[in-house]
This record gives sequence, C-alpha cells and structure tokens, in this order.
Amino acid sequence: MSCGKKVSNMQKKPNLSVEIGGIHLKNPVMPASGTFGYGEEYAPYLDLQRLGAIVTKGLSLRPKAGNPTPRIAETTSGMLNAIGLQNVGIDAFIEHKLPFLREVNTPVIANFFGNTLEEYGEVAKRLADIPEVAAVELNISCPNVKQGGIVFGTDPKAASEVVSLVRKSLDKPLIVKLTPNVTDITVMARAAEEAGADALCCINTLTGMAVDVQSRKLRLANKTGGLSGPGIRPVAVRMVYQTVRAVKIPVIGVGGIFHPEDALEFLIVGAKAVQVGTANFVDPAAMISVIDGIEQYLIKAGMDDIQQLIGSLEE
Amino acid sequence: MSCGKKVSNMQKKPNLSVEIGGIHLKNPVMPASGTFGYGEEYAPYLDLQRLGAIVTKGLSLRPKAGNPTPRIAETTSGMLNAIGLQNVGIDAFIEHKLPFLREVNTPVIANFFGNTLEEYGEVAKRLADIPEVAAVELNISCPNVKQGGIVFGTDPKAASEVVSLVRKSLDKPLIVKLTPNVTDITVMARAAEEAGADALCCINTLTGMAVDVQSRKLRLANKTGGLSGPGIRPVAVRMVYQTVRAVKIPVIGVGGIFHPEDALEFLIVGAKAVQVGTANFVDPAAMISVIDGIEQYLIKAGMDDIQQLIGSLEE
Amino acid sequence: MKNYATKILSNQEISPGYYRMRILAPKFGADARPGQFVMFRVQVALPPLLRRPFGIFRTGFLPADCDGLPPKEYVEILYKVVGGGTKTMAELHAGDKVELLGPLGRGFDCGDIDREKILVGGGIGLVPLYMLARALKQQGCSVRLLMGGRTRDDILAVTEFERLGVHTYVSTDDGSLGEEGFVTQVLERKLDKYPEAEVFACGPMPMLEAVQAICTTRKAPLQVSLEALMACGVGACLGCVVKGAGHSDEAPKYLCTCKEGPVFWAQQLDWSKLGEEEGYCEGCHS
Amino acid sequence: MKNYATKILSNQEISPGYYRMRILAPKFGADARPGQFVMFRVQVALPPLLRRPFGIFRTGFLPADCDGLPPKEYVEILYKVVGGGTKTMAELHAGDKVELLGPLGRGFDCGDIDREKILVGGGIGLVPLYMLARALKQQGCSVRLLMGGRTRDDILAVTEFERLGVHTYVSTDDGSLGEEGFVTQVLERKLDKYPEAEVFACGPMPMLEAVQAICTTRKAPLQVSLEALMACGVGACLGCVVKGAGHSDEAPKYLCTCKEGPVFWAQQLDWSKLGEEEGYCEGCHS
Ligand SMILES: Cc1cc2nc3c(=O)[nH]c(=O)nc-3n(C[C@H](O)[C@H](O)[C@H](O)COP(=O)(O)OP(=O)(O)OC[C@H]3O[C@@H](n4cnc5c(N)ncnc54)[C@H](O)[C@@H]3O)c2cc1C
Ligand SMILES: Cc1cc2nc3c(=O)[nH]c(=O)nc-3n(C[C@H](O)[C@H](O)[C@H](O)COP(=O)(O)OP(=O)(O)OC[C@H]3O[C@@H](n4cnc5c(N)ncnc54)[C@H](O)[C@@H]3O)c2cc1C
Ligand SMILES: Cc1cc2nc3c(=O)[nH]c(=O)nc-3n(C[C@H](O)[C@H](O)[C@H](O)COP(=O)(O)O)c2cc1C
Ligand SMILES: Cc1cc2nc3c(=O)[nH]c(=O)nc-3n(C[C@H](O)[C@H](O)[C@H](O)COP(=O)(O)O)c2cc1C
Ligand code: FES
Ligand code: FES
Repeated sequence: MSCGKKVSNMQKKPNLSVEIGGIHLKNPVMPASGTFGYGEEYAPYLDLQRLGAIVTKGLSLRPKAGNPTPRIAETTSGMLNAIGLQNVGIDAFIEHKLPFLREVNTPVIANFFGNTLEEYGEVAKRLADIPEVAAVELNISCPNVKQGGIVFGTDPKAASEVVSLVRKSLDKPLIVKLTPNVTDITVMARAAEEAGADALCCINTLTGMAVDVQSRKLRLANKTGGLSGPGIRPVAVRMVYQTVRAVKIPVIGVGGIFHPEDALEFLIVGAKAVQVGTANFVDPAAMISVIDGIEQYLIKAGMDDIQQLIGSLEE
Repeated sequence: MSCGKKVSNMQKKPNLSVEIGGIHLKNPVMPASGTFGYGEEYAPYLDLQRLGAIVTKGLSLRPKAGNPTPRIAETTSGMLNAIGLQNVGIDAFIEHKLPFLREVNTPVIANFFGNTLEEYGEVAKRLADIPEVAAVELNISCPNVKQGGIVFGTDPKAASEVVSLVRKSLDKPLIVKLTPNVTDITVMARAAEEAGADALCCINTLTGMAVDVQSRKLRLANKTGGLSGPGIRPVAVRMVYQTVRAVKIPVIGVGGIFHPEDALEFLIVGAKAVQVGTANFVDPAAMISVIDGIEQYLIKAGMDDIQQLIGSLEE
Repeated sequence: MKNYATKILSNQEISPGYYRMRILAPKFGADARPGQFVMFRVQVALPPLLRRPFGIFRTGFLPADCDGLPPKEYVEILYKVVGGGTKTMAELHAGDKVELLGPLGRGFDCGDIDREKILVGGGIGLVPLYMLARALKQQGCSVRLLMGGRTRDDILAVTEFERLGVHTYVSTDDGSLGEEGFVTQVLERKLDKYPEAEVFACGPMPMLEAVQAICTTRKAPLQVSLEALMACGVGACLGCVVKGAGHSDEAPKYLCTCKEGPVFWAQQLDWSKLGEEEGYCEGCHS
Repeated sequence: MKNYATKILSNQEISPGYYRMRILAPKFGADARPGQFVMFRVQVALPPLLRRPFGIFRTGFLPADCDGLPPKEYVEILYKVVGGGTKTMAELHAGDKVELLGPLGRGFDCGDIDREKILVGGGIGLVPLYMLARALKQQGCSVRLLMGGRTRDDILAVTEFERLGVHTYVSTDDGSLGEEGFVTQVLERKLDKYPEAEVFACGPMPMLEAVQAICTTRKAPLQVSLEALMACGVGACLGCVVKGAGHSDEAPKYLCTCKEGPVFWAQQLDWSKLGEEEGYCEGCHS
C-alpha cells in the first residue's frame, strides 16, 4: 500500500499545457467571459496564476450601461442572464483593470464586441496595441443585446465580414466565440475559420425565457436572456464535437462545466481547452478543482501529456 | 377559518377546457409523444380520463426497430434519448393499441412520422380512416433518426412540402410539432401555418451528446440524442412565446414541465395547451398534479375560465 | 403495481459499499413475485432526475413496536453504491420520504417442482434470487445457491438463504471467502451431479454468458435476470431494450427489459450481441 | 473574505417561517463589519444552483463543550422562508455541510459618535442592524431601534438588541405586538425629538421609500441596506445592479449592490426608479 503511494508520488506530473492559436497556456482551463469580471474580483478566492488564461468581461469601445433589472433568473440547473454587456469600456479597462492583470503571470484574453461592424474594427485596433493582451475573443454571439452581435452570429456572411475586418485590424491570436442558437453550427464555424479565425469558442448561451407566474411578468426586464449552467452541457458537448470535426483550427469548449468530468467530456470529444462560466458563481475555486481533476485523470489513465486525452473519443 | 374554507368549497370550479384545431379538450394537459407509450402502460398509475388528450408514441407505416443501445443517458436535470422512433407500426397500433384507447373517454392524438415524403403521406391517409384518432401530430423534428425528419424540420421549404402533403391526405385537425434546433423558430412556424397546420407544438428535444469519461465513449450508441427535461424549459418557453406571436393558430407548449408552475409559464406566454414528457417517468401522476395545480391557480387568481390565463403575460 | 409515496424504515451498510434499505410499503408483499423490481425515486428534489431500478430482495413485516401500532410491512432492497444516485441513497435516513413504483416486470417461472434448482448469483446479482428461493422452498423444491464475487465483500446475505434451507456454495475470485475461483466452475460440478437441474442466474454479464454457455451445452433450462438503463420502468420509453434471439441489423428484435423482462429464458435472447452494450456490467461500475 | 467549506451548528425556527442558523466559521468575526453579508451555498448537490445572499446577523463563540475542545466560532444568519432555496435551508440539520462566501460587500458607516442613532428595521430587514447596533454601543453611542412588521410573527430578535442596551420600539401593522401602525410614524416622532439623529434602515422597499422621504425632508443622514438578485456576490456578474442618482435611460448609472453596497447612502441612489424592480420586496416573497 505505502509502496503504491510512493510510486504515485514519484510519478512525473503529466504535461497539461496546450497551445491555442500560438499562445501557450500552462493548462487548458480558463474562465468564461462575463463570469469572472476582470480577474480581480475572484483574486481572494483562488490563485489566478494557476489558470490557463484569464478571459475578461466583454469589452466595447465606450463604456456600456447594460440592461435594466432584473437581469438574472435562476432556472432548473441553469441561469438566465440579460446583463446587456455592461462593461467599463476599453479606456477604463486599460487604466483600471490592466495594472492588476499585469502582475498576474497568466495570459489575458480580451473578450470584446461592437455595436456595428466599424466598432468591432475599432475595438480590435485598440486591443492590438495592448501588450498585456495575449489574445482576443470576438463575441459575435451575445443573445442579449440587440446590436450586440446576434445578427453577426447567426448569419454566415455577416460573421465572415466581421471576422475578416477584425483579422485585418490586429495580429494577435483571434478566437471567435460562436452562438448555439443556429440550425447548423458547422456552417458558422467554417465561415469564421475561412475569414481568418485562429481558434473557435463554443458555446455562448442558449436564448431562453422565464415567467414569474405570480405576477405573470417575465422574470427578466430584457424579456429573453442567455441560458447557462449544467443543464446546457449536452448541447455544448454536441456542438463542440461537430465543430471540431468541421474545422482545422482549435476549439475551446464551454457550457455547463462544474466538475472535472464535465471538462473531460469536452476534451475527449476534441476541445483543446475549456472555459468555466456559471460554476464560478457557485464555487469560486471550481477551476482549480477542474485543473486538479484533469491532472488526476491523466495520471490514472497513464497519460503523460494532455494531448493524449484531447480527441481521444473511441468511436 | 372554517368560513373561508366553506367559501372556497362552494366556489364554482373554473372552466379548464380548451379547443385545439377544432377538437375539444376537457383541460389543456396531455402527455408528450414517446413518453407515455400508447396510454395503457400508465393506466395503473393515473386516471386517463382526467387528461385533456392522449398522445401516442410516434407511429410509422411499418413497425420500426429503433436504434441500438444504449438509448438513454441521464444528464444534469435532463435526459438524452436516442430511441430511434421504435414503434409497432400503424397496423399493430390499430389491432393492439386502439381497442384499449377506445374505452378511455379522452381524445387520442396520433403522433406520426415517415422516412420519406411519400411515407408521411401514406401514414396520414391511414390515420384519416381511424375514427378513434381525434387529431394527428406530425413529427417533422425528431433529431435522432437520420431519415426521421431532421431535414423537414429545419428547412422551411421541406417543412412546407410535408405539411401540405399531409394536409391533403387527411381532414382531421393537424398539429405540426417543431424542432428547437433552428436559428429562427418563427420561420418554421409560419411555413407550417401557411402549409395548412391547424396548430403547432413546440418543442421537440434539443440535440445533445454525452461522454462516458471512464471508457471515453459516447453514452448513446447513436452518438447524439434528444435532450429533454427541466433543464430545457427556458428554451421551450422562449420558443413558444415567439411562435405564439408569429402565427394565428394555437400553439401547444412542451419542454421540461414537471410542476403546475412550469405549465403556467407556457400558458401565460400564450400556449393554448401543454404536454408533459420526461416528468411522466419520474412521477407517473405528474399530469394530474399539473391539472389540479392549474385549477387551484385559477381559483386563487379569481379567474373562472382558463382563457383568462392563456396569454395573460403583462408586458 | 402502484406508486408508493412512502418513507424509509432503515438504511444500513451491510458490507463495504453495499447497503440494505427497508421501505414502508403496506400491501406490497401480496403483489410481488420473485424476480420483479421497483423504480425508486431517490428524492423529491433533483438530481438525480430519473428513478433507479432495484430488484426486490424481499418483502416482510417489522414486528409490532412498543408504540402498540400494527406490524409495518416493508420492501427490502439491497444496493451497491456505483454512482450519483446510489451514493445519495446511501446518505438517506429512516424517516426520509421516498417514492417507489412497483412491483414491476416479469419475474421467474418457478419451473418443474420435481427438478433440482440451481440459483447462480454474482455480487449484487444475488438480489432477485432470494424471493425465488423462498418460493421454491415453499413448494418443497431442493434449492442450491451458488454465490460468487470478486472478494469477500461481494458475498452478501448468504446466511439469509441458509435460513430458508437452501444449500449455499460460496466462491470468490481471490479466495478470500469460500472456494477460490469462478462460480461457473461450481455450476459445472453441480450440473455433473444434478444433470436434470433447472438454472436461474443473475449477475455480471461475463458470468451470465459463461452460465449460458454451460447450460446450452448441457441442455439445462436457464432463466436469467438482466439489467438495462431504464427511464420509465413500465414499457413506455423503450430505453431499456435488449436484443432478442434472431436479432439482426436488418431485422432487429428488441425486447423490453422492464416489461418483457427483467427475467428472460436464455433462448429468448441473442447472446452473441448481448454482452456488447446491455446487461449488468460490474466492470463499468467501478 | 474567503470561501468557508464548513458545517451547520444549529438551525431553528424562531418565529413561524423564520429561522436562525449558526454556521461554524473560525476567524470569521475578525473580518466581518456591520452590514456585510455572505453568499450561502445551500447544498453541494443542485438545486438550487446559485448561492443565496444573507446578511450577517452576528458572529460569536459557542461556549467550550464538555468535549474539552476550544470554543467554536460561528456566523449567525436569520432567514425567512420565501422560496425553494430557503425552504431547503429550513430542512438542514446540525452537522450538514454547507459553504459560505464572505464577509462580502460594503457595510455601514458608523457616522458621528456624538449624534443620536436611529435604526429602522422592517421584518427580516432587521438582520444587518444587530452588528451595527453592537458596534455603535461599543463606541458609546445612544442607539434606538424602531422595529416594524406586519404582525407579531415578523418581529424578531428584539430582546437581543435590548441586551445591548438599545432602546427598542416595536410597531405592527395589525397591532398584534407593540404600537399599531407603521414604523415610519415612530420614526417621525423620534426625529421630532432628536432632529440631529443619523438614520440606518433596512426592510421592504415601500418602507425604505417612506424612510427616505422623511429623512430628506428633515435632512437627516440616511444609510440603507438594499437587496437584489445576486449570482456571484463579488462584483463579477453584474446581475445585482441598482440605479444610482442621476440615472437615466440615456446615461444609465448602475451601482453593484454586492460590491458597492449592500449599504448605500440615500443620496447615492435614484429613488424615483428604485422601487420598480430592485430592493427587497416583501410582498413578492409571499
Ligand atoms: C431490473 C433491475 C434491477 C436492478 N437491481 C439492482 C439491485 O437489486 N441492487 C443494485 O445495487 N443494483 C440493481 N440494479 C442496478 C441499479 O439500477 C444501478 O446500479 C443504479 O441505477 C445506478 O445508479 P447510480 O445513479 O448510482 O449510477 P449512475 O451514475 O447512473 O451510473 C453508474 C454506472 O452504473 C451503470 N448503470 C446505471 N444504471 C444502470 C442500470 N439501470 N442497469 C445497469 N447499469 C446501470 C451506468 O452505466 C454507469 O456505468 C438493477 C437494475 C435493473 C435494471
Ligand atoms: C445583501 C442581501 C442580504 C440579505 N439578507 C437576508 C437575510 O438576512 N435574511 C433573509 O431571510 N433574507 C435575506 N436576503 C434575501 C434572501 O437572499 C432571499 O430571500 C433568498 O435568496 C431567497 O431564496 P429562495 O430560493 O428561498 O427564493 P427564490 O425561490 O429564489 O425566490 C422567492 C422570491 O424571493 C425573491 N428573491 C430571491 N432572491 C432574492 C434576493 N437576493 N434579494 C431579494 N429578493 C430575492 C424572488 O424574486 C422571489 O420573489 C438578503 C438578500 C441580499 C441581496
Ligand atoms: C452573467 C454572465 C455574463 C456573460 N457575459 C458574457 C460576455 O460578456 N461575453 C461573452 O462572450 N459571453 C458572456 N457570457 C457567456 C459565458 O461566457 C459562457 O459562454 C456561457 O455562460 C456558457 O458557459 P457556462 O454554462 O459555463 O456558464 C456570460 C455568461 C453569464 C452567465
Ligand atoms: C424517450 C422519449 C421518446 C420520445 N419520442 C418522441 C416521439 O416518438 N415523437 C415525438 O414527436 N417526440 C418524441 N419525444 C419528444 C417529447 O415528446 C417532447 O417533445 C420532449 O421530450 C420535450 O418535453 P419534456 O422535456 O417534457 O420531456 C420523445 C421524448 C423522449 C424523452
Ligand atoms: S424502462 Fe422505459 S420501456 Fe423499459
Ligand atoms: S451579484 Fe454578481 S455582481 Fe453583484
């Protein structure tokens, strides 16, 4: 027994590092945009250096106020949000949020959006100049804000346009985040790939709605909201599976990851990395458990590199 | 106290009856196709006469074997199924299942599908001749069987074609059941309405997938399956809300209804009736609680007719 | 056959990872036949969403309490902790509310009263055999239980069979209890001695396959109790099917484990394809 | 400020529908300031999915047990059963595992030591006022608690305030305890008498609005503790915002209740639009 323990203690730690569009991540686990603020908010609860990357709340050219309240509603194993992309804007991000992130030895991925094609291009240009931003994540899929991308994210031509423009505006690694609210996600995935995306991120929230039956009013001021959380994971896994098989660029899996096993599902079907969203609210250390759990799984499975796990689905 | 009780006992029961495409239902609650067998299976557990209608498992021209196993997998607040539309076929339905249903004083709605356009037409013709079938529900949305309708359900032209053909083949009330796996459900809803549907039913299951991380195999032999259960309700409510506002014909709401409040959400946004699916497996008397709960809600709200509730959303 | 909204009377660990739960169930015993099962609703809140199927180990009555109330009738199940649902069950206490659907399914055919009966149980697969043994003993049959498991911990409730007057033979893969080796070796010896015996088996799929092979060679009638993933337990969802004899991709023959089983005659099944996906796979559980 | 994976020490109904829960939390007290709150994770399994926010009623130490172990430090919350999450909480027992994030948010500013303090609590809104009262009394202030509720059942923990040396005044809408009428009537009388007093309030939105109107007229400094739907409790999700002073549709000014609150100076808020959606609405809870 003690012998067995000794062996496993001596065992070399498996290599968890992955590359996404040219940036090197110490492990494949990062927060999902909008669920982790600008990193600082969660600093008291977990060691940010342990994360593969930090993904910011969606940024826009100017500060954005967001939607009226109520903005959130809990549903069975999920939550609806209609925050409306409230954010400090690119200037305040640079002035107030970056100094903190600069001190953390973890790559920063800036999630961003625009209200028009031109705005997308302008934010991209601004982000191009920020050395601390290792990569950008282009949100063409937010279902909450009418101008916030829903048109881009569900129409392959519009998506192609915005991705091309952003591609021209900056030469950092470009991750395009896709919406699940489409008939065929592979069409959108290929459009983004052809337009120059270095990686894809699937999925953003599913559009949903909830009613307060006592007042007979909708539970969100914005009427519809984005559904996230454990309930959507099967849809996310399916879309990642399809997307991985439709494109050559890496895919980041996101949707309902709470436990290590949830992340493993995405990695096994071929995601190169994963994002944890709603789970951060419930358990601020969820990402740490996910990282540790992946490592333990690799050890048990006798794998010394996470590459052996990624896409290891037996079909 | 006892006085209060007396009053509520003396109160007239509210009217729960609704009309869907010309057929009269004593209340708006019925099982969702495929979750209630042919009625008989659940007869020991609830009084079938109390239901608004009985909806059969999807029927096809010839018996259908269905998919290999495993066919089901539980996910967080949901289940995936890839039954593969196993059914006895229309002949065996008439011979073995109808005699039982004939004795139940509840309208029978026959859910059906075909593998080709022609087959859809032929099943419809067979159903046209069965007097016990009060209405038919056309499944153009099953995500599990490659030929089982996915093409029809996601393309407005194909949907229009199959609905038109079925419309010509029978003159019973025709309910068209829509898939949620589309970018814009209102496009499909309008296509079905224009092609002659008398009512719509939203939603069928969301396409999902789950991985067994120990064996690194998919948990369903069919790879993908249909996600149902409480987790999908917000998506279903949103789609019913949108559909009700896009068409003039009645809409039946389905997706994740377990409790009376869940059904109320659908009715308040405008569904004229509701179907209960996965909940039957968990609580065979779920539909009875839903009916009783709706009645109690109407009494409390001082409504004497369910019409006052339907579409009563305050916006 | 009904849904019991009831409560737990007791829930105890009987061997590492194995539990025995007694659930209050008035008038259940009169309906239940050997080999039937129940669909257990773990808790009123989710998860787990779906009910879990468990064989009926036995039904019985608790002796009247000092409270002067009449004796309480119960259903007893034995379960092994393998995943989320059973883990939650292990944490339940006396008095907790649960729901039970049953008795469900087709049980064992008791066979020819004059022939020797051999019951083969592997691990938790022993569960449906107790009611069967009791019924057979009541008919006056000679009954033998061959009970196998990986280690001592997997050998359950054997003394309870002995109290019925059943001859029991224990074997474990590691020899930690009884004979070292597979239960199928014991079966071969017993069939040598009692070639006319009828066989009833429940356990992991590799064991069932070996038992089937032995019984086919020796032309011993065999009934097996299978497991499958189940959503409804009543024949409505068609999730629990197993491949029947003569099954092919072109002409599939699916049988419903919940309604046409869980007990099948060996010849009803397509053994060449059974082990692939269906049945109780103890290996997958760990 | 950290996540405590801990357990419940006790959980008791103190008035119909109201509970007091003590949770083991070593070294919590040193950090906690009056008016702060915690995010409580009801159970490790879902639902509910999200944590629930609760004001810190107080922190303290259980006397050393006969077990000879050192005194146990606890956080105490008082909660009202209003929906699924609090219903589940009411069913928890001593020893059950729970998680607690905190202390969170911006608490009360204790103000000018020489001025009279008036604390106004409505129903469960009394919770954040206890730690405040304790801190104010420690500073030597004169403190009055005006406690209102619909009926007697909504009047909680008043004796605990009295033990601190706080003057308490109870009023109920139906006169079933204390004076009949609204707590705001008492407030007006007290402000007549102590025009220099500083006011601290927490309770249902209609009460807060009335208190704000009174304090504005009389130029009494007012701090209010608000409630909002919360997902994260730490400023990350932006779900909990409330409209700040000067808010308009064109130039919206949202404040984070969890991070910039839950305690706000009355003048920070846009009172014309506050009652519409945000804040504690006791009416909606029933
Ligand atoms: C008719 C019948 C009778 C049964 N009788 C007993 C019994 O008496 N005692 C007992 O301990 N178990 C019995 N089982 C198996 C029991 O139902 C499963 O162990 C249980 O459902 C697992 O639930 P879980 O949530 O703990 O595991 P999950 O987390 O759901 O699954 C863990 C593992 O168990 C497997 N599994 C899950 N459900 C089943 C199932 N229904 N059948 C086979 N494998 C399954 C999964 O594939 C997975 O590998 C019986 C099953 C059937 C169909
Ligand atoms: C900073 C803060 C401190 C609080 N302190 C206390 C306290 O000390 N004691 C106490 O009993 N309650 C307190 N609350 C309110 C408490 O969080 C809610 O009552 C609780 O979350 C309801 O959970 P539920 O699952 O029972 O109800 P749900 O089923 O979630 O909701 C039931 C009703 O309560 C409303 N509600 C839900 N969550 C909140 C919320 N966060 N704020 C306001 N209304 C809500 C819903 O809109 C709905 O009308 C506080 C809230 C905040 C934001
Ligand atoms: C409160 C909240 C805010 C979000 N904000 C953003 C955002 O600003 N940009 C974006 O691309 N996605 C945003 N998302 C979507 C998440 O990044 C993620 O795609 C989604 O929540 C699914 O993952 P989950 O189930 O793990 O939460 C937000 C999600 C939530 C719950
Ligand atoms: C096991 C199972 C079988 C189903 N079979 C059918 C079917 O034959 N025809 C059909 O139109 N829908 C079928 N459905 C979809 C349901 O009718 C329903 O639309 C869906 O499950 C969503 O409702 P729920 O969340 O209440 O289960 C099936 C669903 C399940 C879970
Ligand atoms: S479990 Fe549903 S048909 Fe057998
Ligand atoms: S609750 Fe998340 S920002 Fe306040």
